[in-house]
Formats: sequence, C-alpha cells, structure tokens
Amino acid sequence: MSDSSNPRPSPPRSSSQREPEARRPWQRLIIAFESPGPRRALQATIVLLLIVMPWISSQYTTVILTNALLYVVLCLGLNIVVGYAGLLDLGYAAFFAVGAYTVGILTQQFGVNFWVAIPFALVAAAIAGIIIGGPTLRLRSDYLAIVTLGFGEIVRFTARNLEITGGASGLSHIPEPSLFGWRIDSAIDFYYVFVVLAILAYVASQRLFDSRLGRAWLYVRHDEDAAEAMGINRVRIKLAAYVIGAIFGAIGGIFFSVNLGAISPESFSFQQSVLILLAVVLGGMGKIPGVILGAFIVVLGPELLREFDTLRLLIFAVLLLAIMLFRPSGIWPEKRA
Amino acid sequence: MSQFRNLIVSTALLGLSVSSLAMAQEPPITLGVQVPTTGSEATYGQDMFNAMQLAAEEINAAAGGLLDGRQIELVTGDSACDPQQSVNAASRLASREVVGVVGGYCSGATQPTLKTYGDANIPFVIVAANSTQLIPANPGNAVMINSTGDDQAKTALDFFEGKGIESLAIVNQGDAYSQDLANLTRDAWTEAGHEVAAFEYVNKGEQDFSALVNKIRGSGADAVFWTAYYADGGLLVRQLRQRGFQGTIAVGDGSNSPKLFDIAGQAAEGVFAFSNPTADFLPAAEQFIADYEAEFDSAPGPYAPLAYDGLQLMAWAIGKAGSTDADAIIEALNSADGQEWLAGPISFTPQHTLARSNFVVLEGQGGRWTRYAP
Amino acid sequence: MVKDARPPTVAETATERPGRVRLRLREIEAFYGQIQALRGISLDVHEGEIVTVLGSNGAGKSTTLKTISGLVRARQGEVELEGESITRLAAHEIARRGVVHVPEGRRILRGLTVQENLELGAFTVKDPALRRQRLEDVYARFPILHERRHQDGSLLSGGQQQMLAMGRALMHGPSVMLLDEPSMGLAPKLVTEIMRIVKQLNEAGTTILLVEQNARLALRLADYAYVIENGEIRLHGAAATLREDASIIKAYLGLGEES
Amino acid sequence: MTWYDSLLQQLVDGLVLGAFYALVALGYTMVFGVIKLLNFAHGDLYMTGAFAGFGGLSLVSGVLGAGWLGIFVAMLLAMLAVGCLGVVIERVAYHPMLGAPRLSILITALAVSLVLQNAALSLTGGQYTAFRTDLGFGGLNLGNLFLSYNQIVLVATAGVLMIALELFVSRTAYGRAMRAVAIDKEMCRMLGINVSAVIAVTFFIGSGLAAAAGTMAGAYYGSIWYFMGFLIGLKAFTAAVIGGIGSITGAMLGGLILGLLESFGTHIPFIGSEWKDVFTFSILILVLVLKPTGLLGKSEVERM
Repeated sequence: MSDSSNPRPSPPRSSSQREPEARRPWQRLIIAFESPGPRRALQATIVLLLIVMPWISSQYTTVILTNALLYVVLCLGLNIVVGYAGLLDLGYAAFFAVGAYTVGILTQQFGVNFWVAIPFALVAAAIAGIIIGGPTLRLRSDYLAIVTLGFGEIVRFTARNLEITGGASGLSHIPEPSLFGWRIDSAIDFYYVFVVLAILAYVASQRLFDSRLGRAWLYVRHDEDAAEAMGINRVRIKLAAYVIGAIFGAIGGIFFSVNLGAISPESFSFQQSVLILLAVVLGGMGKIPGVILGAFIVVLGPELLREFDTLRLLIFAVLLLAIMLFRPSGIWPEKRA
Repeated sequence: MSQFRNLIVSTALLGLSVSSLAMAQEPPITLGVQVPTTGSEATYGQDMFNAMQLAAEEINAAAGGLLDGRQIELVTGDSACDPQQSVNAASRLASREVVGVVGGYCSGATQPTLKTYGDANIPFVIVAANSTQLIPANPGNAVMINSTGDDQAKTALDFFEGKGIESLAIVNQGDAYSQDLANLTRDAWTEAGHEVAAFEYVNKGEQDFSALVNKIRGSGADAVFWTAYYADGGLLVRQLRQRGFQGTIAVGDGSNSPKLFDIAGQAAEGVFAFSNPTADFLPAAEQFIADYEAEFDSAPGPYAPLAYDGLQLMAWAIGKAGSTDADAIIEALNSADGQEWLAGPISFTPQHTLARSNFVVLEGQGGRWTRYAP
Repeated sequence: MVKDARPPTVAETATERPGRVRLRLREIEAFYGQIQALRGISLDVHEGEIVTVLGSNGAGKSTTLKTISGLVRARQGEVELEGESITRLAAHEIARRGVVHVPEGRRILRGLTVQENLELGAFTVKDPALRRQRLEDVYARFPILHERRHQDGSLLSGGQQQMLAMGRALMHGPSVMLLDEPSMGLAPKLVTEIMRIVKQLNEAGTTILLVEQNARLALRLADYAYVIENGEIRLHGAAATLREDASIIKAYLGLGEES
Repeated sequence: MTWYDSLLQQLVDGLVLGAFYALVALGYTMVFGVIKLLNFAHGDLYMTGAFAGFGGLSLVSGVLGAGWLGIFVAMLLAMLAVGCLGVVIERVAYHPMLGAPRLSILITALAVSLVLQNAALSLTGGQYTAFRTDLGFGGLNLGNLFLSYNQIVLVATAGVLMIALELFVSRTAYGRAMRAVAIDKEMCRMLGINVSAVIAVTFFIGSGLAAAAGTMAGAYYGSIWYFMGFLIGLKAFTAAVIGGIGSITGAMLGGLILGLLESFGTHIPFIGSEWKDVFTFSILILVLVLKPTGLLGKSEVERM
C-alpha cells in the first residue's frame, strides 16, 4: 500500500476550529437551547408570545408576522430538500405556486370546498416534486440548481399564459374558508392559522430529522456512494425529500392564496425562490431554529428598514453579505454538518 | 442619524402598540398615499406623491385644513409595484388608522390591497390604476377616478378604425395591466369585425425584440398597439422603425411618458398614444403647472393631475361627510356629482368607476407629445 | 515493529556531510485540524545531495515535504532555504525561490498537452530564451515527451507521467527538488528507470529530497537518510550506514523480506 | 417575406442576440472554472458595465462623439472599471469564503447581486436611463434580409473579443495558468503560480467582458436600468450550462445556440410567443438531463 491511501485530512483552514468554546452571551443562549429543559421553556415562551402577539400589537405587525410564519413553513420545507438531503433547489417557489393555484382554481373556478381542495393540492405538489425530482436526481449540484430554476420559471410562465390560472392578473376572489362555522377571514384569523401551520411544520421537521429517513438523508448528503453501499436507495431517498419539501411548500401556498384572496404569477418568481433559499442558508442549513430565525430575518429585515425608503433594500443586502462573510455556515449552523 | 432613530422607533413600534401615540389637541387628519416609491415605477410614484402634497398644502393653507382646522397629514406606503409589498404597505397604513387612502398606480399591486382596505373599511381613491380586474375586486369602499381599460380599448378601436387599419398586432408585457388592456382591445377589435394579425408577449426587461419585430412584419399587420409601459415600449418602437416597419404605431397610457422620446429617439416621431388627461392638455391646469414647477422644480408627470384630483376629492368627501367616519366618507365619495375638477368632471358608475371616458389621443411630434386631431 | 522510547542512534553522527546546507528544517510541528502530524522534525539537505526520508504509511513523510513547499503551514519551527527563513512564505513564493515539489501521484494537469504542462513548469521564468533552452533540455533528456508533446498529459502511462512531472520541475530550474514517491504504482522495470533518472538529475547538479516507501531502493540512491515514525525523526545517518545495518532495516523499515 | 427569408433573418438576429449571451456566458464559465462558483452577481456586472459605459461615453463624447469610436473608448473604460470591480468583489466577498460550504458561497454571490442591484437602484432611483448615441438606423438590405450596420459592428466586436480571449487562454503563459488553476490549484502553487493573482485576473477578464456586453447593449438598444442584468444573467447562465460550464468554447457555442433558440422560438407554429421562454427552459432541462455536462463540458463525477 502506498502513502496515497492515507485518509488525507483537509488542510487546516479556519481558525474557528481551534477556537475554544465561545462564551459570548448569545452563544450561551444557543447552547442553553440545545439542552432539553431550557428548550422546552423557550418553546413554551415563544408559543405563548405568538398567541398573545395580536392583542398587544397593531394589525400591521400581525400581517407582517403572518408573512413571517408563512416563510417559516416554506423555509422548513426547503430545508428538507437543501438542508437535510443536500439538494440545491432554486425553484422552490414552483411548489408554493402549485399549492396556491390548485386551491385557487378549484375553489374559485369550480366552487369546490376549500377543505376538499386541499388534498388535491397536496397530490398535485407531490406529483410536481416527482416530476422535478425524478429526472434530475443524478445531476451534479450546480446543474440541479439550474434545472430547478428552469422548472420554477416554467411553472410561473405557465401560470401566466393559461386561461384557467387567470393569466398575468392571476386569480382574485378566492373565497375565504370556514371551519366548523368559523369563517376565517380577518388578518388575526389568518395569523392564528399560520401559527398553527408553523408549529406543525416545526414538529414535522423535528420528527423527520430524528427519523430513519432523516438519518438516511444525512448519509446520502455526506457520502452518496457509501450510503448506497449500506443499502440506502438514494434515488428514493432524494425523491422523498423533494416530495415532502413540495408538500410543505404547497401547504404554504394553499393558505397564502386564501389569505391574500388573490394570487398572481409575480408572487412565484425566481426572486421568491431565492428569498426562501436565502433564509434557509442564512439561518443555518439543516438546523430548524436557525431556519426559523432566517425566515424571520428575511421578512422582518426589509420591514424594519422601511424608514430608509429607497436605501432599505441596499442596507438589507449589505447586512446579508456581512452575515454570510462572518458566519458562512449561517447564523445558527447545524453542528453535525 | 435621524434615519437611525427612525429605525429604532419603528422597531419598538413593531413590538408595542402603535395606536396610543401622538394624541395632540387638534389631531391632524392622516391620509395614506399608496404609490411606488421604489422599483421601476418609482418616478411615477414620486410625481404622484408630489401632486398630492401640493393639494394637501393648498387645503391646509387656504381653508386652514378640514373639519374646523384639522390639518391634512400624508403618510406614504411604498407599493413598489409588487403585490406582496403593497399588501404589507397597505396593512401598515391601515394600522396607522389613516382616514383614507389615495393612490394606486400599478394595477397588479393595487388589486390585493383592495381587500386590505375593504376589511379595514378605509375609503380608497384609486387615481391611476385602471385595469378592469380591479372592478370586481372592489368591496365598495374604493372609487376609480381614472378611466378603465374598457374606455381605453374603446378609444383604441375608434382610433384605429379612423385610421383605416384592417389588421392589428397587439403586444403586451405579461403583467396584469398590459395583459388586461391587450385582451380588451383584442376582444373589441375582433368584435368589430377586424383581424388581429399577431397577439404577442414580451418579458419585462428583455431588450431584444428582433424576433418579435420580424414576426409582426411577417404577419402583415398595418398597425401595432403596445399596451404596456414606456421603458420597453421605447425599445419596441425603436426596433420596429429600425427594421423598417412603416405602419401605424400606438401605445397605451402606460407609455405616454415624455421619456419614450429619450429611449426611442427619432423613432417616436409619429407614434400615437392614448392618454389620460396630462397637465399640458388641460385648460384648467395652468396654475397647477406653475405651482408644481415652483415647488418641485420639474414639470408635472402624466399622473400628477389625477393624483392632485384624487386628494382633493378625498378632502371634499371628508368635508361633505362632516367627520372622519369611514362610511360617511365612502358615501360622500360615491355621491360625487359631476363637479368639474382639474382633470374634468367626476361622477361614478354603480361599479365605482369614472362615469366618462377621459382618454385623449396624443401624437409624438418634435420630441414631445401633442394633442392629435384627426 | 519495535516501539522503543529511545531508539538506537548509532547512525546519528557517523558521517561528515559535504557542501553547504541548502535546506534546513528546525523543530517543525504541523497539524491537520486537531491532529498533530509532525512532532519536531529537524533535518538538513546539503547542496548536491540526495537525501531520503523513509517511513511507513502515515508516518509524516509527505507532510514534511508539504510543509517545506508551503502547502501545509508549520505551527512551530522554521524552514530555512540558504539560511533564510521561508516558513511564512506562500507556496508559490517558495516555489519561486527554487524549491520545486513533485507531488505524489504526479498531478499532471488534465486537459493540457504535455508541452503545456512543461511550459507551466517554467511559469516563473521570465526569459523566453531560457524557457526554450530548458524545454529543449527536457526533451533531450526525455525523448518520449517530445514524441508525445501534443497529447493530453494525463493520458500518458504512469512512467511517462512521472517523467513529465520531473521534466516539469526541471523547467523551473530547481535549487531543491522535493520528490514524493516517484516509484509509486510503477512496474519494477520502470522503477529502476525512474531511479536512474533521479540519479542522473542529481549528478547534473540538482539537490534532491526524496520521499520513498521503497526504502531499499531509496537507500541505494541516497547520500543521507532520515527515518520518520509517528511524525518524529527516529533515526538518521549516511545512507550507506543505514543500508548495511540489517537490524535497523528490520526494526524501522519493515523490510525483512524483499519488497 | 418568404419563409426562406424569414428563416435567414431569424438566423442573423439569433446570432446577434447570441453574441451578447456568449460574452456574458464567458464570464460565468471562466469564474466557474477557477473557483467552481456560480457567480450570480455576473448579470449585475453586465448592468454595472452598461452604466459605466454610459458614464464613460458622456466623458468622452465631447471629444470623440457618440458614434462607434466614442462607444469603443467608453467600452474600454467600462471594461477597466468593471474588471476592477470584479476583482474587488472576488477579494472582499468570495475569497474569504474559500472552504466554506458551497451553498454559502452561492448565497454570498446572491447577496453580492442584491447589493449591486440595489446600489444601482438607489443611485438611479429605479429610472430607466436613456443611453443616447449618434448611431444611425442604416443597414444593408439583402433582398428581404436586413442587416443593420450596428449589428455588424456589434457581432464583429464580440467576435474580436472572443478570439482575443481564446488566444489569450490557449497561447499565453497566463492563459495556461488559468486553465491549470481550474484543474489543480495546489499543483499550481507548487509550480510557483500565484493562484490568487490568476483568480483575480480571471475575474477581471470575465467582468470586463460582461461590461463590454453591457456597454454595447446599452448603446445598441438605447436604454439601461438597474434590473437589466437579471434576465440576461439567467440566459447567459443557461447558455454556459448548455455549452458545458467551465468550457470557454462551450460558452460561446451555448450563447449562440440560445440566441438562435430564442429567435426561432418566437416563430414556432401553433404556439404563441408567450411560450418562448418555456420552450427555452425545456430545452435547457432536456440538454441537462440527457447530457448533464453540457455539450462541451468534461465529464466529471462530483457531488455536493
């Protein structure tokens, strides 16, 4: 045997590896959150805060928070594709669109009940996941990026060009749903709907992370060939990531469409996909609280900077760049990555 | 530095209650202005805001304000011509408990805000946006003081027929406004028994239209109607003429900007535009133009008169209602009785749209728009 | 394997070495992340010598070379070239001072022709006449490379690739050549051929630091030898002395049987 | 027009469009070659180049006029300025990210793109800027085929730039070093090649080419705005991938193919022009699924 078979460790690079355990206050907070006791307490506090929020703040805050919670759902969904399975996706808004349009068309054009329409939307999203995932899974990451981007654009153009999707104007007058006589139509109603969705998405993400499937994704992400040698069917595993991610996206889209009451192709542009991906990577791929943090940053950031008027997006972009430069693995990275 | 303070303040506001602040003696009447102040349409938004500011200042100065001396105060909500952003802006305005909202430029971005204002029951005067898609989405609290796409399609039909056009090519940009206008024109045109030679889309920001121009030339159309905005319209006009298209070219009211001449250059000579009333062609606007130029050091843009009227109309309705009660103001708005405003008389159809067509036809001559008389 | 705390040092001061010191390592410590790869390596290479570093898999031989050429940063210690410290120079600056590393596996640049690979070796040579001269010299020494000069370098056979790698280093006009496992993966006949070339290069005036797993071969070629184990120098001495000490060979080099 | 003339016209127009795509795609591909990064900010460098060219032209038009001579000088100035900007971006944003997770680098590139776009937005107020030149509308009428002088100059300029690049890369020591760095950085360092400098030069050239395309597009089409880089960035990216990302000839080929596809895509019978981009993207996906490395890309097994 020659020297070349040595496990060749990567050259020492980041100084952070050698850095002793950091003890800055926020890092201590993060460490605290990693242990079960304080985590429970923190979770409870956050849920409580979410519940009382609309009563102590303005409608504007409620609308913005609703938006942030929508992004939490979307980001957790994309996180399954990108963070768990390691598949780059630049067209995630397509799934979001599939969910929104399926419900929009069925309820508004065919008068189907909202709750009946949901399963159709989920199936449609799953099929979209298979269509996008199927032929592309053997591609290299960069190519995967552009293929997903292409699919995303195709979905948007299709929505713009078809009659049934309402063309560029999109669909309006999507009826508000009601649940056991409760008509969901005010901003606060939708806020609570999204609180529930975000919590469900959180729980589902956590469960998936701990599941057999979650471990399989981990193996595939780290070493595809080795994973295959261990009997993991990598194509199936990756497809599962796409399909589950698609369903998360569709759920976001379903409720997005009834919340806004109107949808148009512009809401599902490439920029939308980028924004969602941005949130995931910014927060910390694969790390659920990190991803949630990222979702809040991309939604609240530009809003908080609203006072700067035309400069706000520039400031946001510069801050973003700074975060990536100083914390390249995201603000709250996944340790085992 | 003060911007930084604003940031901190707004951060604090986000977490706390917004409403309990600033309860002075004679509280001002806060009106929301929903226009794009960022994004590609920011020029128009700024122009519209200027005109409204002028109107507010006049009211505040002349009559000492409204309702026994309450001053009008304007708050902007940047729609950025984007649906989601404008909903955020609208709910922000709603949260600040504005008495009414004036504005609305991009139809696509205005449409979803109708629900926001409807839910909050805020009177809304839509000054520029005129897609017919807005009509069914209006819960009743909004009025449109610009003529709608239907009126423009009718103007276009009359114009092209007057020119003896037989075969028309219609090009839009795949957004709500231009697609709506294109569809309406196509329907009106075919209904009148004429032929649509080509019905085409281009992407916003796409610079090269050579393939499209070839197709139009190959289709045998003797006129082209561009239904979208001036920026890409300028490029299309230019490339059509460069490629030797000899027929009539007309553009919709999204392209009636003087900037079309900057972009299209020589090629814009002899191009026709359908336009809402711009200040240059309004007999009553001389004073307005002078005031506007004195205050903002530039000429009023195409939507300035409508924006000015919009704010005046809102103030008039508040005065007529005698209070800031939303229902009373909405009722007052809808009762507008054909009184003469800067841009002409305003009264509304049962659909809350302007009861007359205000479209005029302009022709590009000597690098500027002139009134076209057939 | 014998694991003495204090290894025999019989060979340590056995010989006087000729020439000035060209390259000197002093107490080098190097890490891969948290793992220490080198623990206080000190060695000298004198002008005109072939010095070999021997040791088993993972002992730290290649790391030693990489530390010299700047690919791996020494956390402690100094690398000196002609008495001047090069420890903190960037890899390409070290190469510009004439230290040329011929890495294990040859690392022929795929997609570039044989000639392009050679010309890249002379990247730092500004004088075009000198470049041409060197190219001719290399082609004279390795006619096969001249024959294949327009082929993709990575499509050559293993032996030819090794020649190309050494030729590329010669284009540079090296003051010290660091040779990492030149015999790796080659048929015995080719190994002999390569070793003959190494000897020739040395005789033509190139100072060589040779890392080899084939200790018997290396000792036959070298003037002086160091034995590394676990990132430490266990033993050093004139190659001839080590070659003849059967116990040392058995103990450290695991070459009881012919390899 | 007969179908034959029309076909020929399509071909000519497609080549003009393709020349732009190719110039921009080259930058993508070169940068990808040396640091394996999809530089999402590249389209914005094209936009910046258009504004730099605009500034350059207003600087020199007093002396040289706003004809092609002035435009060429403005273009060179823009190439220089944006080339330097590219180097700065690499130093500030990408260099510190070496060794970071690949997606993070990608997001950094997106962030750079946002910074450039929004900086331009703030400076221009989002308005379209008219790029005024003295270029005429003249051209050659060959039967029904129309070829404007501007198109000819444009394609010739793009051609010269591409040939110059090809010669630089294949014939000079620095070009060889650039290819070598794309293959094996560590080996290059062992050979005394200053890898950082080569990467900087690559960014300089790639950004410079984007600026050249931007200036020419501004002058040819007559208007520029802050968001003009987005669409062409996407298209050029597509072109680079179709050609085989990392391959310089591939980028040129990909650009031309995409230009032709779009030109003909507008004329597919029975399908309206609104489906043109769906058509383009479908071809892209088809190419990638059937031949994942693109037309001229090297097969390379690599996974994330």
